[in-house]
Amino acid sequence: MDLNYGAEYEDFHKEVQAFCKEYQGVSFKSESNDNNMSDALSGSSATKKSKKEVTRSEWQQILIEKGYIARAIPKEYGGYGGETDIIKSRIIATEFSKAKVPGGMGGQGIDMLVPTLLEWGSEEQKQKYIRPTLHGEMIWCQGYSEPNAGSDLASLQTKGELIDGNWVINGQKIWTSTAQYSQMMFCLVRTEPQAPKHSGISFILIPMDTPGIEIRPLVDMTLKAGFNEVFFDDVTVPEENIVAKRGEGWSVANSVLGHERGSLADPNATMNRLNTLINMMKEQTIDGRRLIDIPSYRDRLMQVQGKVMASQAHSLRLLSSKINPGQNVKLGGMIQKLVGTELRHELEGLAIDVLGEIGTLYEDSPYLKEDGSFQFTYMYFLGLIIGGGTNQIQKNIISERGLGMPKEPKITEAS
Amino acid sequence: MDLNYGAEYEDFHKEVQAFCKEYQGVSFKSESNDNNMSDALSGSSATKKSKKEVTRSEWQQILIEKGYIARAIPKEYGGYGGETDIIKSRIIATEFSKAKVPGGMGGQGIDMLVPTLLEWGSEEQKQKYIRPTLHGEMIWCQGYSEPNAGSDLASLQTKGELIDGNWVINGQKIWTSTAQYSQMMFCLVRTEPQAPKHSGISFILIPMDTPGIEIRPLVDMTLKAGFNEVFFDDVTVPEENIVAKRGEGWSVANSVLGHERGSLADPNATMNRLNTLINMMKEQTIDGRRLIDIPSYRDRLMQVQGKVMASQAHSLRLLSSKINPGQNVKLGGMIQKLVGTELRHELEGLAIDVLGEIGTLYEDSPYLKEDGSFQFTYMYFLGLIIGGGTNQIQKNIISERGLGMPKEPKITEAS
Amino acid sequence: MFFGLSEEQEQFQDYVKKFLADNVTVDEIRKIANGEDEALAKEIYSGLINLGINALLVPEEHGGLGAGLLSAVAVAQGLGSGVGPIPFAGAYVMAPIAINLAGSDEQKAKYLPQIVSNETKFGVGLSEYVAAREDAGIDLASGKANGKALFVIDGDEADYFLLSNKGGVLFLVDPKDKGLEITKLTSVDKTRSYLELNLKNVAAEVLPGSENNPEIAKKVLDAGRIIFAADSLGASETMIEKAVSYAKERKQFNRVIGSFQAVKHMCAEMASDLEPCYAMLWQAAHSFDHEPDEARLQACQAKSHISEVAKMVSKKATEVHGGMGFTDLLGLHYWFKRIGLNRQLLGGPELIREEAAEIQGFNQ
Amino acid sequence: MFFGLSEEQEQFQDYVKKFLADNVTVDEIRKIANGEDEALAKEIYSGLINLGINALLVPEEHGGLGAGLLSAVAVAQGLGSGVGPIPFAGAYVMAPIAINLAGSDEQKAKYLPQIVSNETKFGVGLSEYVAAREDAGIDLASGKANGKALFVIDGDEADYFLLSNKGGVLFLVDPKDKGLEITKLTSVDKTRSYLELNLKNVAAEVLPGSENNPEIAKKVLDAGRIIFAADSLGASETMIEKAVSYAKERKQFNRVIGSFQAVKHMCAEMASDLEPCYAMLWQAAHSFDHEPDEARLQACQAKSHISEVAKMVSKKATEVHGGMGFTDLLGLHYWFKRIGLNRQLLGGPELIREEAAEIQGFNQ
Repeated sequence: MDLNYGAEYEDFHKEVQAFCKEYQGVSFKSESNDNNMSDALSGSSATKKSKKEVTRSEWQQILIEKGYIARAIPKEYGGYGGETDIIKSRIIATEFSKAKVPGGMGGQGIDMLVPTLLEWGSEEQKQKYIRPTLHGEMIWCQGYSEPNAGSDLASLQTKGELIDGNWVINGQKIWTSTAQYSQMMFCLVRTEPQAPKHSGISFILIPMDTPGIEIRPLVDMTLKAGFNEVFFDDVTVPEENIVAKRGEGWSVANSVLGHERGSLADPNATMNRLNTLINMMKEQTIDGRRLIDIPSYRDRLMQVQGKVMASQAHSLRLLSSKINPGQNVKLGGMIQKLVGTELRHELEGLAIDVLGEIGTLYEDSPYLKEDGSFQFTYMYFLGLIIGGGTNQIQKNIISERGLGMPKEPKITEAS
Repeated sequence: MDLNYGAEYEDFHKEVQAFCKEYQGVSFKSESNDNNMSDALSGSSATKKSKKEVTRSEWQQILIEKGYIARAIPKEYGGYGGETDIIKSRIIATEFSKAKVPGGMGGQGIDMLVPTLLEWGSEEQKQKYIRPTLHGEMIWCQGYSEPNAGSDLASLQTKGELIDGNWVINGQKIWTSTAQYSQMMFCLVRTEPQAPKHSGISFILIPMDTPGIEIRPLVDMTLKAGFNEVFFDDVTVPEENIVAKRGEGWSVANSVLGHERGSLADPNATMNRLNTLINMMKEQTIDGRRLIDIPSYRDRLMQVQGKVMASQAHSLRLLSSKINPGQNVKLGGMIQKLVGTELRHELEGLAIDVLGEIGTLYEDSPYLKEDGSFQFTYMYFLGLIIGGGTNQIQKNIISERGLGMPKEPKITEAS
Repeated sequence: MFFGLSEEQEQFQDYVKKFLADNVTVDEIRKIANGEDEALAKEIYSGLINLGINALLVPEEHGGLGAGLLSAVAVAQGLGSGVGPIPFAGAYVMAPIAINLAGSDEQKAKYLPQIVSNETKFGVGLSEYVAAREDAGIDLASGKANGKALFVIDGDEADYFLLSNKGGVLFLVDPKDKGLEITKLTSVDKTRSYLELNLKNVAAEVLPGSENNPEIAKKVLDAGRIIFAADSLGASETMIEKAVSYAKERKQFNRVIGSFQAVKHMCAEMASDLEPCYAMLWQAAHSFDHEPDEARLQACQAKSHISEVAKMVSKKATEVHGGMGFTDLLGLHYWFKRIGLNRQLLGGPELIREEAAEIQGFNQ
Repeated sequence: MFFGLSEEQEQFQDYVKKFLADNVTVDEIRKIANGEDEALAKEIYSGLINLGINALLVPEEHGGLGAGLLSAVAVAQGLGSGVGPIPFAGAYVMAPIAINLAGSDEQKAKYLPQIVSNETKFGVGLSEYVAAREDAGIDLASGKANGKALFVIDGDEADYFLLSNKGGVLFLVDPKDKGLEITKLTSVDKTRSYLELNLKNVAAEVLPGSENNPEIAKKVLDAGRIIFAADSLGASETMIEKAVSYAKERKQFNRVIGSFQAVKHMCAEMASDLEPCYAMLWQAAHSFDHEPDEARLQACQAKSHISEVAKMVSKKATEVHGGMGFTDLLGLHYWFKRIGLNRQLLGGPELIREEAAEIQGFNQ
């Protein structure tokens, strides 16, 4: 056991600390912030007003130049051109979080499309898409789920036909967040209707201003999480917008899906939320008694803290396994989505319970605590328990791939 | 809602009360009581020494004559010859329990075999077996489960062949309680190997002194619950020992199985155990502090109490549905085994937790509370969660028969 | 001996359920929750009032139906099962019970018939009597009330508010009093109203029977808790029904998802935990009506236990619905949120369990 | 940066596991638990001592291995995984730590080498320091100890007992002292010893460093708790492995039961809840060794959280085994009971969580 990053990282650590000191309190110019729940989800406290102002894209540029984001992405595609270094990533994340300096942009373009293109894209596609995506000039949304293809994603039916050198796409996607703000969608489309279901899918890039695309906001139980449905009516894009070969879409998509699942419940965000809860329990009262002084609340708090501490330690073990190739934590990676989303839902539910009637307040109500983020996050994480492979599907995966248990036997009839 | 039994039962109620007064403190002559855990299971307090002494069979005789047991069993078979009256049964149970007067004998002969014979037996079988069974002169054990036929009971393989007017039986049974003390076994035997699995089974009565029977005690995790394995090696019994027809054994057995499942977790027994726990939490201390004054223990106690109260009220509703034919509580009956066994296991586990290290004591240790019954019952009820149709099987039944959900699709291959 | 709802009670419940099924689909609930159609809201309200739910607990001598709490429970189950977007627990249960138990003869003669004719509606604020948050609470002195009442229920367009001080003295205030300031609170459950009252020297009309008898306020509280438990029970029942029927329809992997053991077991677990709650609830209401010594404990345990079961049901039923359960399309979340609010009203499970222990003398 | 057991630690654990796998099958455990074969018990004990587990925590200057608690955790996981029927937490962890931290130079020089040579074995009784049951507890005055110590561990054939008064003063007593009466207690877990001591004017040899420093006893307690957590973790790991492999073999309804989703999900739930416990445990031990400020909270949380997870695992794994899990044939219950005893030793989850809150200053 060695929790030090080693002497070779000391300089880097200092550099990052200096950077954070310089930019502490940085804030973004002229940007709407209508979804202040994203702070709650990521566990960070709401950003305070400050002296330094930059635009989002200036900030993105600064971070790329320092190699604090897009580190391992080649210079020719607009990245920093360094090597993947998980410890450096961790140092950056930790110091940024400590100093409350904002990180780089996220989103499905940067987190999912860029790694996908680096692995599967043609040289032209890399040249064309990666740089603007990294710099926040090209926002992407994801077109995977369909109303009838949820847990059974591979049964998706959105159809793509190659007609005169163009893909003509018809069908419907759901759970597409940021569709309204996106320039592009990466989309799974059934192009080989005769093939077995997993090998009939292609991965196609679609400009969102293509005629025939209709975006309808999909209201969800939080009333504010911002998903959409996207409808395609003879949407026509050039043949070269396919990534990899026809029918390889399932493999392309799966190469980065794992990453998404793990990131749904970051243990550090959970720890931050726990701390928010603890502070609130010290401040709020019932009949003049602090919430934290009520033993049954406190006992539940301690139970949740135990789970959060276990999760945090576990994430260190996973980090370690990435740096130390001999360390096998295969099962440990598989459980992250299941355990993390359930824990977060439990934590937010505890916060609601200790707040009592106050905990039921929402939207712009007076007496709202933490912007009503406990209710929002409680529901949002129920959504995450369901989304990204329901936790029932996760248990299948854990038992089959993690524990080597047999798959469900094939069935003779659909009932 | 009317919780009174009605005027017509007042006389009967008084009669029972008078009887209980007369026999309060009755105890049994010269009988070994090596399994004092049965009190803990049934939730009754250990019997104290007393003035009135009768033998078990005298007591049985008294109760039958009063119609307090074997009430609806015809006189010619040794019963009381009255009519089934659920309210009278309830009055008897309640008053006996209040006055701590012992009930009649139980066991698989009286509880399962007698009702089975009444429904399926030939006149000769009824004449021959019911009276001695009711009077405790003929003890029965049950031969259903086999090592390879647990949840899938119908796959049992103990073989019976009709040779020269005799059933020749070979195979093995497991979970046979009281096998050592029994004169007879009622047994499920595969007699029609060609038939589909549910229709190849017969219900056969086997004298336990037949040559070829070997009984081996089966030690379980409690070390004292008293199950056995029974082996058959060319065990030969007359052809007429079959109940109903060849191949009808599955139906015969199922007609009383439901009864057994419900009785595994009597809510009144659970309530008695809760009260035992509450008293103990008022008496026992940690650092001089009563256990019940420790808020996190108390909160768990209140949670369990809520469940116990719900169970008790529910059993009244079920009783009511038996008296009032219009009242449909089908689902309500199906859940009893699942809910009752889990609740009891939880309750006993709570008792262990509040006792801390004391709660881990067992057998004849000093400082044992309630004869170590919390540990015994905690484990025994884990056994009941598994036995009599595991709680996983129960959930299948509830979802399929109670909620009308589809069965598992048929499988093409055994994996 | 009969343990359960009587035929009349079941019928009453069926009327409520049928009315809601016929008139209050998810689309209507959504409109009302969003405040988009006040006319519709009023129509639904009148429709339910026409069934007589307001008159249930008013004694016959004052023109009411003279029914017991069990009948109100039957109705509340129905309202919960269809997320009935109307006042009930406060306006038509707690208020008439309070006035009947603690009102002077004049007050009874004045207010109870007005409840029956629905001329007068009562908002009810007993939260601070249970557990004061945000230092709220009301002082009562020389006929004047000062302070703050939070989480007042059924208060939209109320003609009076029924409030309590910390000692359980119940009193009425008039919304038109100049010293009374009303602020709307927004909860996750927008099917019911939720208010804050600020009182400065507001004239208080005390219900005299409550002045030296703290048992009255407790009794009113018991009734409210039992009704919220009933509402959550009804909502849970519907969520399970919806989950089961969705699971029988929805196909994934070439099978209806209801044929997967994981889904079946989730449904079986919900049903098994909910099933005993009916009897528990009815027994609590029956005790409220007929066995006062046992009513308080049963009310506490019913509220806390059913709240826990309902929370579990609200989660699992949503999970069975998959992504659809998370959307607003099916509107399942209205039930989810109804259960969420009921859970906290008049005390969350931990607080109520502590009261249950107190009632039994467990915490010295 | 490396988070986990080192190669040496894993190797050490593997030796322990292999030794137990080779020498301590369920039949052997049963014999030992039933007290039927003392020679066998001694053989196993010597075998494990020969691996050096006794010398782990003794500093090198006293002839030991000078390892940290994390190494002891590695061993304890191994012992738990094979229900190793030998003393460990008390005799070879808590005792050497106590002596090393609080002993005088003479005491260290005397006792620590004797631990390494296994000439001297320590039973340990700190239960009353944690939470006194049955009015037990020891008074210490003028070098004499009076009172009662319950649930003393590792005490069979002990050469000394390490005890504490309520103030955390640690001291040694000699079993041969006339004032000392030893009674055997029987727990469900018969793989380890469990004693009661009654002391009347027993000569007490105080470890002087503990006299004015209550932190020492706490530190010893932390170590014990971490070790019991490790034992339960190891036992849970084995129970899951056994459940998974049983489910892959056992057929019912023409399928291996491990192909039923209900069984698969039970296994997945066990594995998912247990998996993060490894890191939690190792971090607690690492903090014990290197980050004392964080160690107490982590020790408390590891003990209580892992106890809860292990309880769940012990139930579900038994259920997966069906009737066989309930029998003595497979002996699964030895693991079940091991987990059951560990849960209560040195404080059950509720008590320890309350301590965790205290450490953080949450309960004023």
